[in-house]
Formats: sequence, C-alpha cells, structure tokens
Amino acid sequence: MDNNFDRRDFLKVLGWGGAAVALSGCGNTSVEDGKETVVSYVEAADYVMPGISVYFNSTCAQCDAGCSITGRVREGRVLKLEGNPDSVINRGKMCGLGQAGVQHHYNPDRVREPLLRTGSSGETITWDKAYALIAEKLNGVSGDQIDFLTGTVSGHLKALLGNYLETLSSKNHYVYEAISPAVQRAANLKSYGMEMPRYSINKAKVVLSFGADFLGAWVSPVHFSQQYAEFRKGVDGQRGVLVQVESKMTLTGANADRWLVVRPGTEGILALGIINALGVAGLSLPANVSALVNAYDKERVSKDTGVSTENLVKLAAMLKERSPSLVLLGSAAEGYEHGSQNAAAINLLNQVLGNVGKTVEASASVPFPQIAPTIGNTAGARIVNNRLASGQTKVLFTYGVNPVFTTPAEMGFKDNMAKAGFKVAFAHYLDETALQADLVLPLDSALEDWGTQVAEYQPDGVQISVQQPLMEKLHPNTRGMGDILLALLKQRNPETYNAFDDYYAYLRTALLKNKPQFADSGADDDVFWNGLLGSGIINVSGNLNKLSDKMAVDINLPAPVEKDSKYPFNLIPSVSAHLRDGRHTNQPWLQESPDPLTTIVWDSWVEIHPKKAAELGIVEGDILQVESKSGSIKAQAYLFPGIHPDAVSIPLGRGHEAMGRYAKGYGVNPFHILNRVFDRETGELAMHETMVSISKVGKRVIVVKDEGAAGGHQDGRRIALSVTSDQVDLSEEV
Amino acid sequence: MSKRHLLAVFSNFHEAEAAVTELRNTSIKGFDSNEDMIVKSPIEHPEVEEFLGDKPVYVQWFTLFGALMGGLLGFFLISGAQANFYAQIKGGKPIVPFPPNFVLTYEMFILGGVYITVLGFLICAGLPAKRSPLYTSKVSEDQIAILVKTDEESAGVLKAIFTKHEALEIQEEAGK
Amino acid sequence: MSVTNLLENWAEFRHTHPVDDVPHDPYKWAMSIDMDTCTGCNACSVACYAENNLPVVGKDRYEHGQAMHWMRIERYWPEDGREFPDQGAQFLPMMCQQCEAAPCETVCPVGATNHTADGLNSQAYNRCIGSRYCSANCPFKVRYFNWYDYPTTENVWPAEMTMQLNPDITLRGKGVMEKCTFCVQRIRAGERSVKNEGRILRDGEVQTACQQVCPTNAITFGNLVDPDSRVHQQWKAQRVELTVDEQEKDKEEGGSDLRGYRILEELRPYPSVMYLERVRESAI
Amino acid sequence: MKDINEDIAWAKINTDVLRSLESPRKLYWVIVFGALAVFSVAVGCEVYQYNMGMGVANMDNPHVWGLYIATFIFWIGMSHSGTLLSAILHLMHADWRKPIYRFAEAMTTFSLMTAGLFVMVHLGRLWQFYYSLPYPNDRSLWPNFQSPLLWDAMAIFTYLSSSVIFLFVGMIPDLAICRDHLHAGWRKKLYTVLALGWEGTDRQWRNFRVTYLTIACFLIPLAVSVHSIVASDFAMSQQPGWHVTSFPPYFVAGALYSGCAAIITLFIILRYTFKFEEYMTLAILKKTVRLTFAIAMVWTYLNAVEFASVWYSHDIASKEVLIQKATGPYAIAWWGMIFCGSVVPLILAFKRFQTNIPVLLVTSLLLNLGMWLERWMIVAPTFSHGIYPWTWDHDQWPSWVQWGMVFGSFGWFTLLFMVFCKVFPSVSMYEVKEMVYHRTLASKKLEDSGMQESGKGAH
Repeated sequence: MDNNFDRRDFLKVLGWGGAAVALSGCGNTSVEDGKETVVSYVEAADYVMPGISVYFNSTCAQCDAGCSITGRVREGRVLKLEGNPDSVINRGKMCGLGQAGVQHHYNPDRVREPLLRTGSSGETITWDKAYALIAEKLNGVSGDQIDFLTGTVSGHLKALLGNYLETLSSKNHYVYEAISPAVQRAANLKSYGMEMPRYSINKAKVVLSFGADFLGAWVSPVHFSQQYAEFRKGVDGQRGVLVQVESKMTLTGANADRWLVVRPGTEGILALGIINALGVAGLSLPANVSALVNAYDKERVSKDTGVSTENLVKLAAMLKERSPSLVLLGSAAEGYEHGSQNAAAINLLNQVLGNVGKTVEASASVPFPQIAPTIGNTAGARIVNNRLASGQTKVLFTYGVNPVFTTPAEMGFKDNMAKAGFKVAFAHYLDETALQADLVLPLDSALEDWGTQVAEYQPDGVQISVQQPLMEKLHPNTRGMGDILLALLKQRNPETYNAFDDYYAYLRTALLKNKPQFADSGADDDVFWNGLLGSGIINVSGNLNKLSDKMAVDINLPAPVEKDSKYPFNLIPSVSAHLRDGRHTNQPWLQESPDPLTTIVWDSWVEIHPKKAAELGIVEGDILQVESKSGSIKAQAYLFPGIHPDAVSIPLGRGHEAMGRYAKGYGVNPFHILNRVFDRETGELAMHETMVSISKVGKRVIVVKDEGAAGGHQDGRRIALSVTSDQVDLSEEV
Repeated sequence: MSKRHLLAVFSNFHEAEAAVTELRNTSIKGFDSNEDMIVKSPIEHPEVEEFLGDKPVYVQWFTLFGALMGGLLGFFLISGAQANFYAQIKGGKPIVPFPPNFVLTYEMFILGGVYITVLGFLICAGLPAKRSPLYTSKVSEDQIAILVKTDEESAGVLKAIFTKHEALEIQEEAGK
Repeated sequence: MSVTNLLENWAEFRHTHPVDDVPHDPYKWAMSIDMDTCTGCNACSVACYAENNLPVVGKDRYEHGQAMHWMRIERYWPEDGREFPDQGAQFLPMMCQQCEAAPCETVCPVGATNHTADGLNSQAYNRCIGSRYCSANCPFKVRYFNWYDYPTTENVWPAEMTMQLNPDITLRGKGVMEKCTFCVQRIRAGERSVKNEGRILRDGEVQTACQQVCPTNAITFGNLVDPDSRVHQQWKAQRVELTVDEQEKDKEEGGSDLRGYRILEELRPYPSVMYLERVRESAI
Repeated sequence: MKDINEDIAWAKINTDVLRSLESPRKLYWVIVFGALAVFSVAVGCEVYQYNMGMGVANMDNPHVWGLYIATFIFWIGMSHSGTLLSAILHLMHADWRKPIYRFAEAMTTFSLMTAGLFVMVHLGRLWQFYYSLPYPNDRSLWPNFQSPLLWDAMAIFTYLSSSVIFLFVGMIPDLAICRDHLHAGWRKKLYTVLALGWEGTDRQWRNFRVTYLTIACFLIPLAVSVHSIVASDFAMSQQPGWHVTSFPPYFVAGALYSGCAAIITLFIILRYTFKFEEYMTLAILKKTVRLTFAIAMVWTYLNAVEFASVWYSHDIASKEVLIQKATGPYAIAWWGMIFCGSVVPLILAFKRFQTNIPVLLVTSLLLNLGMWLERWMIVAPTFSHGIYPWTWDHDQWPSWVQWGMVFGSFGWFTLLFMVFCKVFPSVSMYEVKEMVYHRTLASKKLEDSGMQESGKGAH
C-alpha cells in the first residue's frame, strides 16, 4: 500500500462525504442529483469509516489564547471540538466559547459568495472579478493611502500580510482589539521589562486581583482556570486565597474568598494604601516607595476607595504572612484616564511583595519575529478613524474586526468609512462593518482553513499552534484568508509567489524550511509534516526575556472624582467570557448560555445595586434609559448585589444591527454610548470613564433568565453549601 | 296434554295477593303453584317474595367467585408481568412491589365482582329473555298481573278464582 | 411462563435495590463535583449542548421556562442580608443526579425511565408518552420536556447546523421527556470496546462531555465500585455512602470536617452525585 | 312538607317522565347547540396543541402540569355524587334519593368520560397513549404498575365500567316501561333491545334486588378508592404540598362536595327544563342541600387539618408552599377557594335559603367554582414554589389553549348529559312508584296507629 498519503487527497474524500451529507440534508432526494458527490462506502477511502469518529488536531480561533483543539469528525463532518491534552496552554480543556466554534463553522448566516456593492444594493460576483477589482482600485493609489485594519494576527498569515503590505509599499497595518489589556502591557513593560510576563497563579498563596477576570475573559482564561484549580488545591497543602478588588463583580470576583467593592477608579489608591499598610505591618519598604505611599494611610484610603480599614489591615497582614502572592490587574483598573497610573501602582505592589521572579516570571519571546503575534489595541481603530476622517485613507481593508460596532458612536467610524473610496471587508458574516464595505470577500471558517497561530500569552516556552481543516469547505465559494492574500500577492509579485499553488503549499514550504529548529533530527519531510499535523503543535523553547524589577515611583494618582449631578453613575461595560466584543454573538449556544452571574440569556441588561434601585424605585425588568454625554440606550434593569452603588453595568457584545438571525436585534450595544476619553499615557480608550444617568421609561418586561423567582436564594435548604477554611480538613482529600 | 296460559291483571295489590294465596292453597290439576305461576309487578314488592314462598337467589355466589378470581387474576397478572419486564428496577423498589400491586389487586377484585355479579344476574334472572306468551303493558304502569300455565280443562277453575278476586282483566292464550 | 418465572425466582424479585443487593457489578457510574474549584464558567453546559444535541430554544421559549439545558449552572447569593456579596457568589452545576432510588422511575406510567444495571437512570425516548409525572416528582427538577417539535422548528437547527448533530444520539421530537444521561452513548461505546479485550473500563477511559471540557477539573466521573477510580477514592475520603439517607459522619458529634455531601439526601433518592462544599478563607 | 305527593297516580308518573323523552322544547335545542359550540372550542384547542406540541399550553419545565390535571381531578370528583346518592343512600334506605339518583348516576358516568379526555389531552404524545395499557406483546413490555397514574387508569376504568353497568341495570325496568309505552319507531326498537325482555316477573325482581344491592356495595369502596388513588398521584410523590397523609380522605370529601353541588345545579336545571316539579320536589332539594352543607363542613374541617398539620410540621418546604398559596401570585385563587368552599356554603345553613331556587343555583355554581379552584391550588403552587428554589417560577400562567380546553369540557359534559336526558328517562319511574307506594303504606300505618291511639285517648 502506498504510504505516501496526501492529506489533501484525504480531505477531498472527506469533502465528498461532507458534501453528500450536506446535499441529502438540503432535500436532494433523487439519486441522480449530485451523484458525482456520492461517496461509496463499499470502496471508502482509508479515512472514512462509516460510524466511526476520527479525531484531528487543530487550533481554536474563537479568541487569541491559542488553545489547541481536537475535532471529532465523522462521515466527513466535524461534530464537536475537544481540547488537545498535549497543549501547554489548555491541556485538553476548553471553554464554552471554544466549544461553540462549530457553530461559527456551520452558521447559516455565513457569507457564501463575494459581494459587490453597487449603490445601495449588492450583487454576487466571481472571485476573479473581485481580484481584478482590487487590482483596479489599487491602481494609482499610493501606499500610504492604503490601510489595513485587522484584529490580532500571528503566524504565517501575519507574514504573508506583511509581504502584501510591502508590495503595496504601505506601512499602514493597524491592529485593533476593542477589548485588550493594552494599558497593562505598557505598564508591564516599565515594571517587568516585558509586556506579558508569565503569571503563576498556581504558585501563589494569595492572589490579589484588581479586576482581572482571569477565569472569564482575561488573556488566557482556560489556562488560568487550570492554574486556579491547582491554586485552590494549594501550595504545600495550604489552599490559595483569592481576593478580588473591583467595582462590578466579574466571574473571577464571584469565586473570590473576599470580594472587595471599590469606588470606580480608585484601584491605584487602594494598591498604594496596601503598600502603606504593609509598611505599617512591618514589611521593609524601599525609601522611595515609602515616600510615595506615605500619604496613603488607611483612613484616607478607606475614605477614598470605600474599602474598610479593617479589611485593608487584614489584607495587608495576609499578604505579608503568606508569600509568595500574586497581584493581577485587569480592565477594571486600566479603563480610566489615569489607567496607566493605576496599573503602575498595582505593579508596584507586586514588586514590593517580592513576587517578581516568583509568581511573575519571564516569558519567552517567539524566535521568529515575522510570525510573532501583533497584538491589537484600541488605538488602532482611533488612528484609522482619524485617517478616514481626514481623507488620508483611500482604500481600506478590514479583517477580523468590526469597528462600526465596537467603537464609540461619537467617533463616527461608520460615517468616516464612507469617505474612503474603496472598502474591502474580509468577513465571515455581514456584520456592521462589512455592510459598509464596497466589496465583501467571504472567508473560510477556522475549521476549514489552514494556518498557524502564536498566542501572546505563552505559559511554557513558545507554542506554535497549527490550524488545519477539519472538513472540506461547506460553501464552495469561500476562501481562506491566506489563499486570498496569496492571490493578491500574485497580482503584485507573480515571480515569487507563483511557486505556491495555494496557502497550504506556502505554509508547508515555510514550516519545512524551519524544520531544523522544530524537529530534533533531520527527519524526512513527509514524516515531519505528518507528525506536525498529527500533533497540531510545534513547541520551541524561544528566547527567555529578561525580567526587570525596577520599582517606578513616579505615580501620580488623581483624587477620586466628585459625582456629577447630571451623570451620577459610572458606566461599567462588562466583558462576558462568551460574547467578548460581540464577534461571537451569532452563535446560538452562546446566546442561550446564561451569563454566569445574572443568568440572563438572549438580551442585554443594566446591573444596578438593589439598594440604589430601591432608592430610585427601580425593580427588576424596568426598562431603563441609560444616557451618557454621547448617547443613550434602553435596556432592562437587573438588581445585582455585586456592584458599587454608584455604578451601573451593561454587558458588551449584544445589540447587533446585523450579523444574522441569532445576533440581530437582541439587546443593546454599550460601545456606542462610551465617551471619547483616553488613557493619558497610552491613548487607549478609557472604557470605564463614561458617566451616565439612568431613568425609567415606564415600561417593564419579564427578564429572560435561568434564575427562578427565588432570585438565587436557597431559602434555608441545604443545596449549595459553603464552609470556612478553618472548619474543614482538606488534607485527606483525593 | 296441552297447556294454556292465562293472565289475570289486578289493580289492587291485596286482591292479587289473595288470588295468589288461594291459588297456592288450592290443588288444581295440571297446575303447580311453584312452577306454573309468575307474578308480574311494576315495582319491586318485598311482599311478593313472601307470599310466593321461599325462592332462593344465587347471584351472591357469582359475586364471590368473580371477586376472588378478579383479585387473584389481578395480582398474578401484574406480578407476572413485572417479573418478565426486561428492565425492571425502578426507584430502588423490589421488582414485585406489594403496595402498588395490592392497590391494583383491589381494583381488580371489585371489577371482577361487579362484572360477574351482573353476569350472574343475567343468568339467574334469565335475561335477556324471550317475551312470555301473555303480557300487558299495564304491568309496567300500575297494575299487577298473575301469569299461570295450566291444563286446558283447569283453566276455568283458575279463571273463577281470578274473577273472585276482582281481576280487572283476564287474558287467555289463543286456543290451539 | 410468567407466573412460573415469578414463583421460581420469588426471592430475587423481592429484593430491595440497591440496599439488599450488590447489583453494581462491574460498574456503578457516579460523579463528584468540587464546588471549590468550579468557577461557574458554563463550559460544561455548552459542551452538553454540543454532545447531546440539545436544542437552542430561543428567547421567547426561554422566557416561558422551556429551556433544555440538561446541565444548568445555578448561582446563589449569601442570604444573611449583607449589602455586598463579599464572599462572592456560589455556583452549583445541577444535572440529573442519577438517583439510585429515583423518585421519577416509580411514577412513570409506561416504564420509560428505569434503572440500568450500571446504576444509570435511563430514559427511553420512544417509550415516553409525555405524562410528565417524572418531572413532577423530581426533587431536583432536572428533567426537561420537549414542549415543541424542536427538530422541525425554525432556527433551531437550520440548514447546515444539522451537520453538527451527534449521530450517536437521537433527536427528540415533541412530547418527550429528556435529561442528563451521564453521556450514556460514550459509556456504552466504551463498555463495548473493552468487552472485546475481556476487561472492564479503567478510570478515565470514559469521560462525560462536561467533565472532559471542565477547565478546572471540578467534575470527576467514573466507576464507583472500582477502587482505583478517582471518584471511588473521593467518595471514600469524604465518607459518603451511596445507600443511606444520612451519612455516618454527619451523625457524629460536632459534625464532620469533610466537605462531601449530597443534595436533598434526606429525601432518600440516593443520588449518585457527590458535591464538595465550597471553601471560603476564614482569615480574611 | 312532603318529599313527594303520595296521591300521585302511577300512570301519571309514566306519562310525566316519558314526556321528557319526546318532542324537545326549543330551550333543549338551545342548550344542545350551545354545548356543541362550547365543546368545539376544546376540539379546536386540542387540534392546535396536537400539531404544535404541548408548549402552546404554556407550561414550563418545572411547571409541567397545569389546568388539565386540575380539571381532571375536578371531573373525577364530580362523579362521586352519583355513587353517593345511588349507592350509599340506597344502602341506608333513604328513599328520597329515588327521584334524583338516575341523573346523578348519569352525571357520574359523563363526568368520568370528561375526566378521561383530560388525561388524553394532557399527554405529550397522545398518539402513543396505548403504551399505558397492559396489553400482551412480544417484547414483554408492560406499563409500570408502580405508577399511581396506572392505578388511576385502572381505578377509573373500573369505576366507569361499573358505573355504566350500575346505571344500566338500574334502568332495565324503566326501559321496559319505555318499550311498552312509546310509539313505534327507532326508539321503541332500541328500548326493546335494551330492556332485555324485562317483564317485571317475580324471578326478575328477586335477582334484581340482590344484584342492585351487591353492586351498590361494591361501588362505595370503589368510589372511595378512585379518589384516594387520584389523591395518591399527589400524596405518593415527594413534593411539598402534595406529600400529605390526609390527602385521600380530603380528596374524597372534596369529591362528594363538588358532586353534591353539581347535583343541586342539575336538579334545578332539570326540574325547570323538563317540568319535573312533582318529582324533584323542594323537599328533596332541601335534603340534598342539607347533605351538601354537612359535606361542606367536613371538607372545611379536612382543609383545616391539612393546613394545621403542615403548619405544625417541620417540613419547611411544605409550609412555604402553604404560605405561598395564601400570599403569592395564586392568592386570589386560593382565597377564592376558601371563600367559595367554606364561607358560601354557610348560606345553606339557613332554612329559608334551603328551598330558594335562585339562591341555590348561584350558591351551587359558586361551590363548584370553589372546588375547581381547590384542585388548581393543589396542582399549581407545588410546581411554582417546589422543593428546589432555583426552579421557582411565579410567572407561569395557563395559556388560552388550556383555558379553552377547560371551558370546552363543560360543553362536552352538557352535550352528553342532554342527549342522555332525551334518550333515557332521567327520573327513575319504577322507583318513584316504589317510593309513593311505601310512603302511602307508611302513612296508612301511621293513620291506623294514630286512630287507635286517639281512640284510646277517647276512652
């Protein structure tokens, strides 16, 4: 038997199977219909075993954490995604968002043909025509008039994209992520010498988190969840203690031993207050730090932040006693005009506690800079928006972003987009941004496409994750992003790129070129390649970054702002682990998966503290108008005890006006009422700086949620039990 | 010897009773007061049973049989079915649990009792019956009737007794 | 003949299960869930949708309480009137507890729900007539009824979405009761495959979808009668017995410092799921 | 006041009752077509629900039972009055039952048939209902005999068939009357067949008496068992508010209560529609009313017992369900039940209202409303506020499909009842004759002894 099997032939076979199933599902009942796509099970290919599932490794593309997945494939259809146990990132586990990847793939609202806008209507065109059109439109446009706005990119796609930009002589690649810990990266670079060090929650005895939702949506949640499980089991038998400081309870806050509600924006003050208290408790502080925190005595800090002095002292005592600890910071601390200062203060606390090098460790950098991830931030969209507004951009390409949905309405991205002569959207769905484009090019789903991914957060060395198709294309006229870029490159530079039939060939060639760095011996190309696809993972050691531990004391925190009588509430746009910035809202499992804290499904809500609600006469289900300086939205009220009484919170991700049947028309979009306020140092959008007023509009609805009329009370029954650590003996546990 | 039927209709219960008593006490050839006399009445007269003399009723035996068989059948059918049901364990109870089976046995006991009693009634009362040779719809209104069967020659004697007791009407079977 | 069978095996038919018997040979599937590591992230619930062909019912039907989440995450708040939940919320993954003495089984008029020899509470969809008595009698309310014909309902599985459906399990039409099965399709496949090798399943060879996905390994599933299984060791360490309505350790003076317990144990359903209490630090 | 005029001619009894079988009045047709229209609402609802799924009834996942089960119990309860009047009072020789027991028995039969419909429409897969029947099959599949629902099915089947038999056996002499006195036509043929050749012979009467008595003896424990089994549907479960020891007697009392109330209603309607004033006399009505009052008080007492035993128990969940009933979203219905079931019947204690037909009509309807509410309040609150707080659900409200079905069932019942009244004598002619006969004898005896006594006195 010929052992030199070809993965692509195999996929063709698989594809027939998939197509056959698809056709029979579409009502082709006649035997003659589509007989060319029928797979003979009498003479089935080696890989199709009717009734037997086969498993292929790939990489999850639902977020940028780079979890490795194993797809269960049967009769040519991918059925379910499971975690790949060999990955150091997710170690065989997954999150709900990752599970829903199949619904991204099978989504009935995917774009299936290239679409060209003519006036107010659109038409489907062929790919040849689309490529020709791009070539035509790029003709005579100078490089600096061409902008690429993409989400986080890494791997060979990034390399290819860089090459394309080079042939266009454009440097305008802007990477945009609406929800991104960019302020923190800048602060980390100052404090630790690298943007994203490795955090070892599992080695810490105490984790103090300033709004870092590491169990929900922060950086690499599946990885941190596993660390968290180990942390709870304890180091040296001592169960880890989690203290969460934030103004609105996140999923992580809900799992904390002590959840401290803090006045919005005063996280930095609290961090300095803890340093002060540590000093008082006897921890020796460097003189400059001591001078910095001198003014932050417990009474003042308590007054400013709302955290009681008792808690402050207890917390400091525990941090001092139990070492190592770990201090994390998340979006709740970053999202202010003084976000960088908050971040610096919090990092300083980590340094004072001596955690750097123990629980904050050096990360490895990717040895191939051309495939290292380029991380997005909100500045990307801001710059493109300005360029569009001033007419500097003539041709705009968007990929993996939806700025019309995720930027504040005040920025006017939608209107500014119209000023560009030609907009091309590489898209899976007709989302809000694609609707504004002149040309929409349909992409393969992540389960149909080739690629490599390198995650920003690398827990151990560097893991390059390989993405391979789990089944043949569902729709014949979608293309992989790599294939499109290759086709576009061939337009500009045929000599170099005609050598590659397609992106697959490019990828294989590129990876084989680096074989010596990946494989321990000079293995045969095919053996190496098949091994690579089999594991789905390439582990390289990478270069360990140098961890610095320079205590920066030039921290200048503003006093807490007084309440504005017109807009008395802080608006906290909350990030849910499933919906993130709204790019997955059209996956019905995620829409119907209850928000963990409120259990609400399919809709948006305004969280308000019950005490405040009672003051204002608000009950659950009242439709509230939430108004900021830059706009207003209406959503149902939900009385939520885990929020500061002076804050209200609306989750991000819903409120789509497009994107298909499962997303359109459900909920509201708080991105649109965010004020245009930016972090002073980094220029990142200060997401938590929007002040709002709320008013009842006189309508009441039934809140659609899983929680029953008891409202999360057990009513004296022994259902979900809790015990304090001194009453329980964990030593004998298995 | 040929027999013929006579039907005497009385409006007064006491007259009928007197007639019956006389018939019972009179010896008439070819006429046995136990066998050949039927009293038809519009209502159930307990007195009729008295003056007609002891006539046994056997319906109760049917009842006893029916009820016992119903109960036994119920219990064994149900327990037998349970013992043969291939996936049997339910709720941590034995496969043949007594309390529910007793409830059902009880119902079957009653069901058997009622059904067989009615069957017994039909058998004992001879229903459904052919219509007797002489009948008057007055019986189902307000009058009481005595149907007798006798020899041709004794008919006159009977008629005389009926007339004596002020029978409203005497029907005779058409001669053969 | 039924009556002969009845009389011959009388003693066997009068055994009380599982108290009198040692019926769990070689398997008794059970679970334990550590609520100290469960974060309430809902990954298990989504995995259950993916594995078990659960319909997404949509907003209107969710509003009418007709959701089909076999695995639901309940979120509880402290009830002592404190202003802020400063010890967080408490999450409880709740699914069919696969009771050994299941209240649902006795009441089904057609015997659609039974107990299997390996200790599962099974549900025969095509036997179910939809009297819903089982749900009425379930203390945990973890049975879900098909109020509509979801396979033919618009936007439940439109077009290509049907290709995702797990062919190992049926789609349930209207009028049928369903519930968590402990991923019985995986168990059966596993049992069959090792039967050829003449052995029984080892710990970890069969995982439920929720267990497999759980990012914090809060869910342990396995064979309770296998001394090498983690679930067996956990139950043993926590001194939780399957067939009692009150654990010995709870009868001891001063209570127990072990955190294993079963929900509504006092109703005597003998649940097969042990929960481990959430722990909260006392020093802060 | 006499229960019946003793001088009434037997022939007149025949003509009066038989008149009700012929040439219907316009009012009759109005009622029949009205009932048909009402019933068609239920048919429409069922067709819709059958096609769409049970969801259109707006039940939800903890709250899986609704008005269907509540109304099922209501109709089962209604059926008990027939047995009470014909069997219990028969054994107790209360002869005033005689003019009214026939329609009460018919009511038993038809309300059981109505209740059966609710079992059917309640099923999620109606087309597979036969799975619940114990029929032999190759696969040794049997229904689950442990399920109280199966006991229910068995008890109701027994009860329905026994009631039909009892009704029929008791009617044979009357069918003979009909056969003898009606004009030729299809009816005459029908009665000829059904009368089985009854001629009122001494042998027939003798066996008839024993049979009737025996079945009556069976029917009493049967009726008690039927409603205590219905109570077991709830009491055998573990749910708070259902798991109550006193449920079986409570259900039986409730059943007799609602049945008696329904008898009063139908008594008044029949008396008016068929001009039965001479047979359905006010004196009998008065006795029925007093009986109803007594049962109302028994029911009230059992209600109080139930509340008290829940209140003083340590079963927190049950206690909360009770509090929830009185204060939650069902409070109106619950207090309505208390008012209609325990307060309204106090009217019946007043002599002047015991024969006041308008007052009694309204009262009896209110009593039945109260009893219907009682059944709903047994079923629903346990679901909406059960043992497991997470699934509490206080928003569930039956949809129009459920209400339509409940409404339509009254049409179905009325239809059956009206057809029965036209085809079969709704007053037992032979027993009224017996009643008149025995009363005459009794008063004659009284007169005789009275004369003797007065004679003695004259001495």
